[in-house]
Amino acid sequence: MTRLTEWFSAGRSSGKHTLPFVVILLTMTLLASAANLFLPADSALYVSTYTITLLGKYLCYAMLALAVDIIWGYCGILSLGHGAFFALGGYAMGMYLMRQIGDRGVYGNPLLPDFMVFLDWKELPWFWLGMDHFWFAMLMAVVVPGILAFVFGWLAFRSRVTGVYLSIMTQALTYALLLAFFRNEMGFGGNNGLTDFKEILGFDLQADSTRVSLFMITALLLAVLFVVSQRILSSRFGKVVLAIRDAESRSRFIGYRTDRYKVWLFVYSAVIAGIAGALYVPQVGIINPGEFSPINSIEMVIWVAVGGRGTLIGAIIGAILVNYAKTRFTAIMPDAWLFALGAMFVLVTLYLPKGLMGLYAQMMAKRRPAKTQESEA
Amino acid sequence: MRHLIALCCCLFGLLSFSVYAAESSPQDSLLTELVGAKLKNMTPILEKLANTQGEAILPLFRILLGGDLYYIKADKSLVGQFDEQGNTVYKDVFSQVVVPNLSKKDVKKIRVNNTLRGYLRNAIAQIQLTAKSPELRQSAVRELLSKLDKDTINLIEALYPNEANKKVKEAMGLALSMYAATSIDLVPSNRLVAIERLSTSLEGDVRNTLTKLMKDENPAIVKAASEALENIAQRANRFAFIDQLFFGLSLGSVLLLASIGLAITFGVMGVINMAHGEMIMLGAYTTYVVQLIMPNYIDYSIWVAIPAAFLVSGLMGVLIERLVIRHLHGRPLETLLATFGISLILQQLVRTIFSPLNRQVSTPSWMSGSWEINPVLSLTLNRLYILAFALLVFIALVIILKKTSLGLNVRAVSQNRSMAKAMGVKTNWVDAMTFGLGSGIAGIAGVALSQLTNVGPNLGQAYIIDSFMVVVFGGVGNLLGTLVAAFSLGIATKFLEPTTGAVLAAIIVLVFIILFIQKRPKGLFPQKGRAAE
Amino acid sequence: MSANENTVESFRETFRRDQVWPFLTPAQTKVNVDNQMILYVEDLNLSFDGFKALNNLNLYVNDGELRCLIGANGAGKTTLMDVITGKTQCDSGTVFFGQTHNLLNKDEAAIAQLGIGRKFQKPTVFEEQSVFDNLELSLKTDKGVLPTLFSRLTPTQIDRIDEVLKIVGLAKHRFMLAGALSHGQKQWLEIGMLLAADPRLLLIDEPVAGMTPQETEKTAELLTSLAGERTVIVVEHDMEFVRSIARTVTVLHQGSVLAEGTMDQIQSNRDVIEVYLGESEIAEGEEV
Amino acid sequence: MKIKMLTSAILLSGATLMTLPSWAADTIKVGVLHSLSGTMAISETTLKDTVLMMVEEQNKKGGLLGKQLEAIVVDPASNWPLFAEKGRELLTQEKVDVIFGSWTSVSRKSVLPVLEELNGLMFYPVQYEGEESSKNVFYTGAAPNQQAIPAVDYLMNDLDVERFVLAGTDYVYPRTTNKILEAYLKAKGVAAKDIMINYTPFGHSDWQSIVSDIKKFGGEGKKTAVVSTINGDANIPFYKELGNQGISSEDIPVVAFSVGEEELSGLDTKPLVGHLAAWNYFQSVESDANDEFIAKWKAFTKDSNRVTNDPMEATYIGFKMWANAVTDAGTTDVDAVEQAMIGQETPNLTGGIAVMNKNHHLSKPVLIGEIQDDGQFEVVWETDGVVAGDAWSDFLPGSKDLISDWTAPIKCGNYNTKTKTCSGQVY
Repeated sequence: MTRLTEWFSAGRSSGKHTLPFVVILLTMTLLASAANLFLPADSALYVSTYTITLLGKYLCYAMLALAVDIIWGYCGILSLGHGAFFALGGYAMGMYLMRQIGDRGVYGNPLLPDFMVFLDWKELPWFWLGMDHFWFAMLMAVVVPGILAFVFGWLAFRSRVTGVYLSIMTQALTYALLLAFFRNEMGFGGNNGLTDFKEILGFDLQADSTRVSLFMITALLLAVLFVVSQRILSSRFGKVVLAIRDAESRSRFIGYRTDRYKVWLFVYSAVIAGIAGALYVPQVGIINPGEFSPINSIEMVIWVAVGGRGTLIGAIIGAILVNYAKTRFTAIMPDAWLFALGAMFVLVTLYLPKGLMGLYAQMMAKRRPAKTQESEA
Repeated sequence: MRHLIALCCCLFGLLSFSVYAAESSPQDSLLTELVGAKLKNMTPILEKLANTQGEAILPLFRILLGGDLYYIKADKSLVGQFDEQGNTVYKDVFSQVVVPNLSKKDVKKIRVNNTLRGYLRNAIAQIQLTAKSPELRQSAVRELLSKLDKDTINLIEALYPNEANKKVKEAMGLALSMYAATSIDLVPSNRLVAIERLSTSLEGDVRNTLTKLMKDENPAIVKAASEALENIAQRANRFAFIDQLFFGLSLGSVLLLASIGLAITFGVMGVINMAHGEMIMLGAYTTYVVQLIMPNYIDYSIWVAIPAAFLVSGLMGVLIERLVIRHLHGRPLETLLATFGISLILQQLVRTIFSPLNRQVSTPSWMSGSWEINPVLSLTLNRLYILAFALLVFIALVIILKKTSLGLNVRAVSQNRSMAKAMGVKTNWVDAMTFGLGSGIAGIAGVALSQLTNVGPNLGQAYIIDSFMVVVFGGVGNLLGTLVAAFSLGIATKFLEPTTGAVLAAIIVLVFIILFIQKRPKGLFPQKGRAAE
Repeated sequence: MSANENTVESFRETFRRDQVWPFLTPAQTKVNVDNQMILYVEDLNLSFDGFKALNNLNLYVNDGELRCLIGANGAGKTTLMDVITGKTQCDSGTVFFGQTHNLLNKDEAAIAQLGIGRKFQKPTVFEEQSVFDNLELSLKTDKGVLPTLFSRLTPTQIDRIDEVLKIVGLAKHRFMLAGALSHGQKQWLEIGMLLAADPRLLLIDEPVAGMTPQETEKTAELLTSLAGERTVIVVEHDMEFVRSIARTVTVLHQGSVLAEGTMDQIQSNRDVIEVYLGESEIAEGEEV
Repeated sequence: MKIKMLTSAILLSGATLMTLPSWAADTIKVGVLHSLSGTMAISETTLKDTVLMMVEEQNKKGGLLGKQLEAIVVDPASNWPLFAEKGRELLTQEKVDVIFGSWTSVSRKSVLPVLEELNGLMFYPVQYEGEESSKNVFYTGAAPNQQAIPAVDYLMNDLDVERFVLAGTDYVYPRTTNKILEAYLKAKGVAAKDIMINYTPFGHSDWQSIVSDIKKFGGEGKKTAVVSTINGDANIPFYKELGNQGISSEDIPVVAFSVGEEELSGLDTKPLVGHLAAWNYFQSVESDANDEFIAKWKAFTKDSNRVTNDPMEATYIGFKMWANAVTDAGTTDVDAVEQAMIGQETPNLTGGIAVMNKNHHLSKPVLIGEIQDDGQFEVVWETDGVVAGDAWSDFLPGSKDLISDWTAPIKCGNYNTKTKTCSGQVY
């Protein structure tokens, strides 16, 4: 047990919260799932499937925030295009789910998805091949964002595009992809994207049990990725990454090829975003080019900023809080939401540069000296 | 034949008509018929009117063509609606005398549709063949080119020898040649001469005539026609190239306007202003408000809107700088996020104040239409003006930065802040002014863009990514780079578009820039030296 | 038949079990100093927008030497260091480290891994990390991505860090965030980071700027003790300091070497007096 | 540590609380699923108000089945996945009896699986590309054969148009409509070289090259028309460019399927005058029902300049029919109402009778109007009677053999008349 705690909390100061956080996250997940599956619908503690799906969506966003934080909070690379990796992962999953429909589409065509029949396509484009195998689609969900991140990162980091330039380039990247996926000729369903999914691995997507399972898998994967990321970032690799963030040229002068570190971290982050996207799609039931829109990518950054960048827990909490607020706000005052979101951007950057976690750390720091004084007295 | 009669009337009875029209009794019955008629039955009535009235009916036709013909409900008499200094007035169609005390409720519109408009234009053209102004005569001949019948040709033939104006005569000659070339009963040699003459014209109707001749039975005619077509196509292609170049320059000027303010705030100050697009939007809305305040002087509104937009956006810029950006100095990524928040707030603000609907910004009359150089090449005036305007703004900005003390201070601060501060430059003041200047110029860009696109809350969003691309591509901190980048991207897009389509062209240009920046991270014209690090 | 054999042969050659592929062999890090010379800088030229920062510069440094570089602002001292460490590309010329390593075709990381350490004018340490972590990162280890990911501190490495901590006098502050150190302590930490990397050649840019006289003295002591085993090149404006440590001094002027020799020789050199020592206010200004 | 636990706990319990079902069961709940923010808010807010007006009016008449109606409005914020989420919220949390909602095809496609899973009922009031018929959706807007095909007929027969430019925004509605039109035109003997197809992205504003191409295409001697499925924002720059390049509505008329009174209101209509639009309703149509509707609308919005448009009429018809069907069925139960809906007849606003067919589509008249300078339309042509909406186009190879019939014994949205099978939906 001590070894376990040790493993979780290796090294860094934020590490000591890892185990409790994971325990809370998984417990909550289990409780919510059980409340949905085993309690009667009229029980006061019943958690509706709607809520489960909503929570599942939040957790996907949390995973995405984790990805953004790894690259921004720890390495100082502000990516305004993480939505692209998320969406690509989502499309891979969407393509698999689309193939699962088989001949149950409206045209009953066993070979082609509906939108292709609709646009009079004769055969499946090459990039759809293999997508009817779950393992292959999932491989693509991580490989495609990974490769894109690798190529982009390799080009950008090697030629030392940094700071705001890089941010703008990532934004251009996701914008270019947005335009591309809008095109119907691309073979991804154009503006409508992919939808009307029926089942995943043979399980009915509309069944409560499937939804709960997806939710639980999301929570579990989030926990795993969280712990693994925490480990990676507290290894010497993580120290190098921090060193790059704070003084990149210094790191180079002591012999680290910083571009390689950045590329691999970028790829890792993109892969996490891809996984988040792949989990997102079966839960919300649609993937379309809107996910590539630059605004979405910027919104992700604000989740991390609100929660506190440079702390993985902060990113997760930020994503969940902001999205919960969004759900509530847009229901009560749809017009006020954009004001609130805008103000959040300004206020957090001005007054809370370290986010809620920074605030929490400050509060703890204040309380501690007070305590020690008390004990001395 | 009836047209001929009508025109003979015009020719020989010009003087008598004014008297005749003033008396205005015989056509009254026809005019009353017009009031009650259904759209389908109106053409014959108009034909009768044209035949009996000749040129005297022109005012009525013109008003009807413009959709401004009304009748007074009480007595069914016809009036035209005119706009005099913002007031709607109704005048008698023929005498141009204002009919007093009429309001919108007392009159009802006489509707027209496309069929009628087509007829009217043709009829007006026929009548106008004898108009006093040579321009009118020329446009009348050109209008008639597409519908040459025996009557028209006879008329033109009759007018041709006495025509004094060279251009009109040329156009008439063209009409006659077109007719000659297609007349099968003519001797082939005459037809060949006619075709020869046609080959020098770029008129679309000429091309269509020649294309029809390709099916002629006489092989010599077919050969001549195909040669003429070839000739025309070659010349037309040259002009098409110029046309495309102009499209590119025009797009480039829009990009230049949108990005030039950013070139200052981003390039000189190093501030990433994601709310830049909203500064453009504010400028566009200022134009809207200015037009709202002075609805009767739309033609002059632009001149008021330009300084107003500069002030509004500039002040907003100063405000943003003082309240937010100042506190984030040296933290470009944070500035990016904060200004993005500001852009959301500004968008929503505009949505709350002006509604999410697009607003109407009218185009001043001097900016509408196009400058027709020849039948295949015409440059639209609004884009021409905007191109000139963009260059003007650019030059003004260069002068401000190079020649004024503000410019000197700005350059000093951008090169070495602490040194400038030590030298007594009020860096705070310079920052605010620079940001205000950049924002103000974005506001001016908004005035220009309001003439081209929708004025709505999302206006700025549409340009922000493009403007960043232009500035980064041109090289940050280099105004000339921005100019070159804007025009080269504009032209590249427009030359790609015909083969790839608009979307793919945009994607190709974006990907090109992304790759280019990897190769040359500092853009086309990088700043060199240690200061740039 | 013979073609086949050839193929098989070349296949065997490619997959010989007693050798690894060339690209897998560790980079040649041995520095050939048979001629007693560790750094050869020849005919170096570099201009920024027409300004000649380096102008046919030639410089040779012996192995184990302690060399001081002096010169007015814009003389090219820092630029020279930038070229040697790979930060700046030069227009023409050659820079060799030992007899075999051409530094001009290597990037900063490769040059650092060869054993060239650099300290900047402005102390740059990893402010958000502890003093100990700063030194750990600088250790002479395999700095590839994967080895770093799975690396663990060995007892020898910890000992080495402790040793360096003692040398630079930061043993008490080992778990303090580097950002919380004083200016002088940061200078020391940076020197410590150089030591931890165990380099052959140290390039040190203005090590005593902002230090108290005692600290300056201590630094002088350290630098002289380092020479011999390692080669040290120091850029400094503080003439007293230079005098206290230097054996050989090179004077740069307008991007090329103006004079070279002992401090006394330099001080009596007429050219130098004319362009440098004559202008007394020069030493005051700090390069930007 | 404690604080964090607390926040997490609050968070999750908060999430649980917000979904507490509402108890009040003595009203009939009408869900409104239209975007109130984001890009589609411009169009959709009007429809939300229309539903609210209808609900208010119905309540004044005493409600339905002795109960009052209660409108539940949510905002899917022009975000397509949110349509599914909010749809689920309406059906499971609010337990609404019917939903009026969606504008874009993608939003309908997004919410559709939720409707089918939870057996909800939705009325979709916008013209669309067809190729769909769900048991849970009633389509009160026009199918392609109720808008596009009559418009092209008009161009060919009345204006003698021989060449066609099919210009559209690149998304599914224009794609499908143009596919159908292309097949239809070819069937009518129009040569492939006389059809030019062009797609542009959403919000396209630089129309120079395309308009110049259209000008060239139209200047080759044959009467040319543009059939525009250009969406929303891109329209004004398009018409402006047409005007500036000297193309008038007599030379090359443009007939649009997405430009209505709402889009024209408050705009400089000068460059648009004379161009055409095809709809099933125009505000300018003179009928008593329409006058009454317009008056009510202006009173409800307290704005005498507010205009009405085709999707509003579709919402109006849909609501009336639903109210009648509920009364006929005596319950709001979805299956009962669905069956009662079929065959419902209700007066439309243009003086005719709208009929709900077996395929969940309406029979409607088709009108073609010319844009006037006051932003209204002058009807220049209309079909003799009503045209029945066709869910599956006869001009697409994939759907030629498909029909939709929700009455026994077929009870299928996509029934293949050749293989006699029902693909896709199985109930």
